[in-house]
Amino acid sequence: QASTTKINFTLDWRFEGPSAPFLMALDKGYFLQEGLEVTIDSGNGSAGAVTRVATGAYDMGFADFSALVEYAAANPESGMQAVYMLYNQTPAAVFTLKEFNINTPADLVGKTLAAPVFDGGRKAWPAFAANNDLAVDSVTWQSVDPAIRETLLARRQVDAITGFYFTSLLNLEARGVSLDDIVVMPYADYGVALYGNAIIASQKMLIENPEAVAGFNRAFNKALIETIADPESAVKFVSKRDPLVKESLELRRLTLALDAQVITDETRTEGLGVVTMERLKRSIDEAVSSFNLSRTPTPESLFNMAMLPEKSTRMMQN
Amino acid sequence: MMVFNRRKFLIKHASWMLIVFLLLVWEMICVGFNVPEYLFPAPSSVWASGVDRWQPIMMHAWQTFFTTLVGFAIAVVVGVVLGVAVGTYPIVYKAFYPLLVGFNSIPKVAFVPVLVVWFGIGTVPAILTAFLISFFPVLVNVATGLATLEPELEDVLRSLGASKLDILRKVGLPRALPYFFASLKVAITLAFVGSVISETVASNMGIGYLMMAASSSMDMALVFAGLIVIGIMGVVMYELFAWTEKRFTRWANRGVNNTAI
Amino acid sequence: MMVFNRRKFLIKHASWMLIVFLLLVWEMICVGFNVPEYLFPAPSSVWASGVDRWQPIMMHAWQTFFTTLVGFAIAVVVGVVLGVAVGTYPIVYKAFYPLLVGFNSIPKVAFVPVLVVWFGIGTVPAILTAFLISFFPVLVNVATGLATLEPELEDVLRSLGASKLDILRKVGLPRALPYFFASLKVAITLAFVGSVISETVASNMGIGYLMMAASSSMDMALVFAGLIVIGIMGVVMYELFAWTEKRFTRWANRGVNNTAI
Amino acid sequence: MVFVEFEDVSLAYEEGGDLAIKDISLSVKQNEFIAVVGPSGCGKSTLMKLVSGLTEPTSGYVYIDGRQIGGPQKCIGMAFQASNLLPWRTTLENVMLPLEIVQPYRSQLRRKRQEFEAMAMALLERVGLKGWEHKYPWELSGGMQQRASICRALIHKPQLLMLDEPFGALDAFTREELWCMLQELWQEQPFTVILVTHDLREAVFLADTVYVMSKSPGQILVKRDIDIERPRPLSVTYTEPFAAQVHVLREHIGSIRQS
Amino acid sequence: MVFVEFEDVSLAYEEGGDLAIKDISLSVKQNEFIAVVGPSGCGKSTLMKLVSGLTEPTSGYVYIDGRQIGGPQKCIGMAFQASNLLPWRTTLENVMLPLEIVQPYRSQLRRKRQEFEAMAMALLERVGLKGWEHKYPWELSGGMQQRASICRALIHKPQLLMLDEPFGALDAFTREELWCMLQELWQEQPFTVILVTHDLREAVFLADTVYVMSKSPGQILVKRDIDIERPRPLSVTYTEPFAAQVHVLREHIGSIRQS
Ligand SMILES: Nc1ncnc2c1ncn2[C@@H]1O[C@H](COP(=O)(O)OP(=O)(O)OP(=O)(O)O)[C@@H](O)[C@H]1O
Ligand SMILES: Nc1ncnc2c1ncn2[C@@H]1O[C@H](COP(=O)(O)OP(=O)(O)OP(=O)(O)O)[C@@H](O)[C@H]1O
Ligand SMILES: [Mg+2]
Ligand SMILES: [Mg+2]
Repeated sequence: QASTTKINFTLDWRFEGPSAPFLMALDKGYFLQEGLEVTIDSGNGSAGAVTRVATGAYDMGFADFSALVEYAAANPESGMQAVYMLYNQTPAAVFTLKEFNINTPADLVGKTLAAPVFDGGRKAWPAFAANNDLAVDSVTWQSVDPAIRETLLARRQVDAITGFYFTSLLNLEARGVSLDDIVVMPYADYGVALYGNAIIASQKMLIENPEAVAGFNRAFNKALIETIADPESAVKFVSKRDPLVKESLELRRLTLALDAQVITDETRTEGLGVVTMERLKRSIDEAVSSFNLSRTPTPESLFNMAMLPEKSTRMMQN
Repeated sequence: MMVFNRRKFLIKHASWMLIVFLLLVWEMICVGFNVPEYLFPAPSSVWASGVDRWQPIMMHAWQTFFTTLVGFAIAVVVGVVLGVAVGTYPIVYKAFYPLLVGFNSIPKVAFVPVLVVWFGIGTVPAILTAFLISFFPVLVNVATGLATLEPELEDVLRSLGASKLDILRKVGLPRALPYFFASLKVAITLAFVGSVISETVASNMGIGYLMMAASSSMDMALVFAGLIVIGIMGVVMYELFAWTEKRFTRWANRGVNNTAI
Repeated sequence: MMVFNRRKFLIKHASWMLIVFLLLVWEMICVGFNVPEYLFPAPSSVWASGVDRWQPIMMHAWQTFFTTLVGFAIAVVVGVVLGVAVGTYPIVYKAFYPLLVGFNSIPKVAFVPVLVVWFGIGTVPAILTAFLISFFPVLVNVATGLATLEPELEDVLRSLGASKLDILRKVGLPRALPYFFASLKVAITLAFVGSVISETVASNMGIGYLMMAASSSMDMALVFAGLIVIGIMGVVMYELFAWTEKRFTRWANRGVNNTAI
Repeated sequence: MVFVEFEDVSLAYEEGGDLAIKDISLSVKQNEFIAVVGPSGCGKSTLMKLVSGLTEPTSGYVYIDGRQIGGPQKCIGMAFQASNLLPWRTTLENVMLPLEIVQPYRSQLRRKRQEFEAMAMALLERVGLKGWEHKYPWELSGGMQQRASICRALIHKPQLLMLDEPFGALDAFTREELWCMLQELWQEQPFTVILVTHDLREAVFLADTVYVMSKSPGQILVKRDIDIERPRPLSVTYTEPFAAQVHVLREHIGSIRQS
Repeated sequence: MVFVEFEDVSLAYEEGGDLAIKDISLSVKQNEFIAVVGPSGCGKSTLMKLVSGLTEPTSGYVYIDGRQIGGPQKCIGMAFQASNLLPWRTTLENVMLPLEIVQPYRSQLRRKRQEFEAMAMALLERVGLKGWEHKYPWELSGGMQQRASICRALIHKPQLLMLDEPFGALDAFTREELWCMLQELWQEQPFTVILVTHDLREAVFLADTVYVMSKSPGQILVKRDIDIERPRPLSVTYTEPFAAQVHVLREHIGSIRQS
């Protein structure tokens, strides 16, 4: 190989099941085959990942698309773009317990919900409320660290929580709540159009070395297809990178994420990683109104279709 | 005479001038290097944001100030009592000191979830965190102050047949006062850190909450305004201690130029 | 004679016995009140988890230990230098002290993202955080130690025509040693806290990362094992200081029962 | 009526180290005024510490008022060789210190603070410190500190007064004035006094009995009764018998140095 | 050849407060040995601090070797009234302190440490502290501390030696021995000495000139030349002219007290 391009990549969170395709692509040398020398670091939330890429500390990253929207609204000239939409739907969801008799969004009125202020679900609550004819201020929010919201629900100290589907479900389970007792209202199932996490790339990268970004996507896409085909072996790359993780748990997390966020009707027909401009626009509009943003970025400025691999390579074998 | 006065003037106003100078440098760096606002906002935009959100900032600041003071007060009492025990009884020293050091090497933020589960979200965990984080410096300094007491001074009281408690009250504690005041300066800053951290983890109130909320909407200017309000509260408390210290430890600071302390 | 020896024995082993006792109480509370493991695991399960993950824990612990020591070393140097400046020059005292107190009231974790942008995630931000959080106690205590220097001792050197630097080296610093050692005990614990906190925010390594990873895989026993490893490292460092202190400040501790310090 | 009794007392500061004093036996009667003289470093201050219970003998026994000493005593006033004033207290507060500790003053302090303060002021005036009551110790000259420390030893009218070179930093005239003051106090209301001094005239003028100690390790070499009748006016110091007593003591100490 | 000169020097410790010393003018010739006597608290120690540049006069000027003093001096050895030994150094290390500060010793210290240590040991032996070199100051008796502090003042052979009641805590014999030692050193290799003392015999025995100070605020009342020829053996203290000198000084001080 003539020369390799260095890419610093930051995840949105720690090494967990859903990071399997990234780590697999790294470990199996898919990135190298594209002439990329990639380093992958764990992250500290989507907002942090966006900031890291925006400041140039990282070239590319994995972050909630809504965080990108919010960032772009405040910094129109940043030129950062999403290049591969991994989570076709937002993983945000409302969790509550059967015993509370909350079965529809309408039942949430007057209840207390716990979530960190930066939680995707909490921030997108206005969209959820609008889609379900609730007043935005019809619930009371309790601000807590991610680490304790499930504890509070498990100990019945709050009525409901919002959180990422695959994280909170597993956390609740680990706190001794059986799956049968949990009521989940995924935002996506209740009319929210928001996209989930995407691979983002800095303006510098996109202008100076678009080929590297495309190569990254190709390598990642290849790994993702393999991950969907065989999650059990994919998750091994996570435990290899971080011996601390519990493989069985991460496998469940991965399959939950794949089943709910990655494999959707849209990706089955359009292929992985892609967005539809119409829904993207709705997604952005929802984000803008939920987050109370002053500008509405155009869909084209935020998602770069040109970096996606061939559609045929992005189709899942059934 | 002229020179003398100018020096005095300098010393008196050094603090303000330095702050203004630093703010200018900060502003210049931000503007000059085009540092993006979401990373490190310039003082001007922090100021604008602070003025803009004056009311909520004050409310949150008041909450933080209150929790910090309560936690700090508990920390001072507990720190002095434990410090006296450690500095006086060898067995307590040997038994507890290593444990306390170990305990204090642990980030207190790890205990916040447990505190929240026991005491609910809000003020109590913040108070307890402020306490847990700030009692240790007081303890260490009081214990050291007592342990380094000159035996000659102790003998003065012992020769009068004074009880251990009397010795503590009449020589031990007065002698340890400079140590104590030094520790207060450290402890109050830690108490602020403790309550803010606890608020970021679980609270709907306080500067910690404000900062989390602001940073979740990427309003870094507001985050920094919060930080600066904390800093100002720290300075206010410090000035209070400095004033008290000046009154109570004049004997220990007699060597220093009057203007110094 | 028998009684005397028993007392000595007690003092010598008090530390261990207390630890064992506390562990027993903790275990009993956990078992007795049926405290759920995800909230507060019992020592037995912490131990099991620690033994189970011995290797990764050691690796991460080593990383944290290293970053902490580097940060702490920088903090000691900077703390002593600034402490000397603050304790010696009234103008520095007036100008910088309030600012430093204000700065230290701010949770250092707020700066980690900025550090990450400049230095990437990993070791450097952790070292810097450990440094930022732990230099202040050193500074305050050294400054206080110098400011409370007895003018009589200073006069001994001044009468020899010694320079300011000589006075500092020959009386100022030796006299401030007890203060300095007291501050080391506080600073090392803070340095551990600093590096762990930075690791939880931005690192793929270290006990802080381990704790975050463990808590996101809901392995609270491992989180606590991490905490305990930190505590143990804190105690080890403390023992080191205690030993050094014993050698260097015997003169100051001459009043205390030999067994004490 | 023996008040203080030493029975074969030895003391080594370090376990197994050199003895500071060795096999000292002496007894002081109630209200007796004794003086201890001896070369520098012979163990006089150590002897004082033993009487006041600040240190324990390595071997032998010390009795006060018939009871063996097991720690600091309550009936003692002591002026240390270094004046040891507490630097955070003014001179007056330093002198008042024993009243805050020792019964019965302690429990009366609240009610009678005015009265006690007047007492302390009067005492300070007597030693020539009027006007310095509210100064801190480090604002006093060496001799002034010493005088303040004497006041602190006297204020609570102790049964046993111990003075360790109390007049060393004073000029001859102030010193003689204080001799007379001490003698007056002692005669008004007798108490037991142990005085350590290097000034043989001081010892002879004030004491009933003078003990001469040997070089380190300190032992009692000579016990000499001073039979000059009381009250002794200052003029007695110029008389022949007085000079003779001083001379004898001087000879004794001189011979110690030769050996 | 005037070495130290005071020109109308006054000093108040507090701005606008009482004067500690007032309008003092005196001059000390090179290699002169002067003694200052006066009642306790009259400002003798203050005078010493002014000479050594530790405090600045409120008004007036102090010159050393023709230059006005603007801070601590480099050619001075000083024994303080309280011995002020550094508690973290052993006796030997305390005595060596000036060699670590003062040139030319300072730059030779590395090479000649052995030699300098031997020098310090020899000096300590001369004042009777052989065997105590490695003890800490708080393990010494009061008189031993004082002797160590004298050694510290002498070790670097200063041009100007200042002694503030250096022999106050010593017994008569040790004291006289040290008088002789000091006189010998001074005659071997002359230097200027300012001695503060309460012992008039000491002043007359050692000094060329004795200054008598008044009560606070201290002024120079009397300057008296002692014309006893040198070297003065100890036996001179029993001679008539010596006693006469002492007597005259005593009269002077006595009359101060009356006033
Ligand atoms: N704290 C101590 N630790 C060790 N040794 C000590 C201590 N105090 C005194 N000594 C030693 O004990 C001996 C007697 O000391 P002491 O102070 O009783 O002498 P002294 O008769 O009072 O002398 P001086 O007249 O000089 O005051 C000395 O050799 C001294 O070095
Ligand atoms: N640091 C100080 N602050 C304020 N006043 C002081 C200070 N030092 C000395 N004085 C005052 O100055 C005067 C002279 O004190 P100085 O120590 O010079 O007396 P002295 O002649 O040495 O007495 P002594 O023979 O008792 O040692 C005294 O009245 C004393 O109270
Ligand atoms: Mg003595
Ligand atoms: Mg004096």
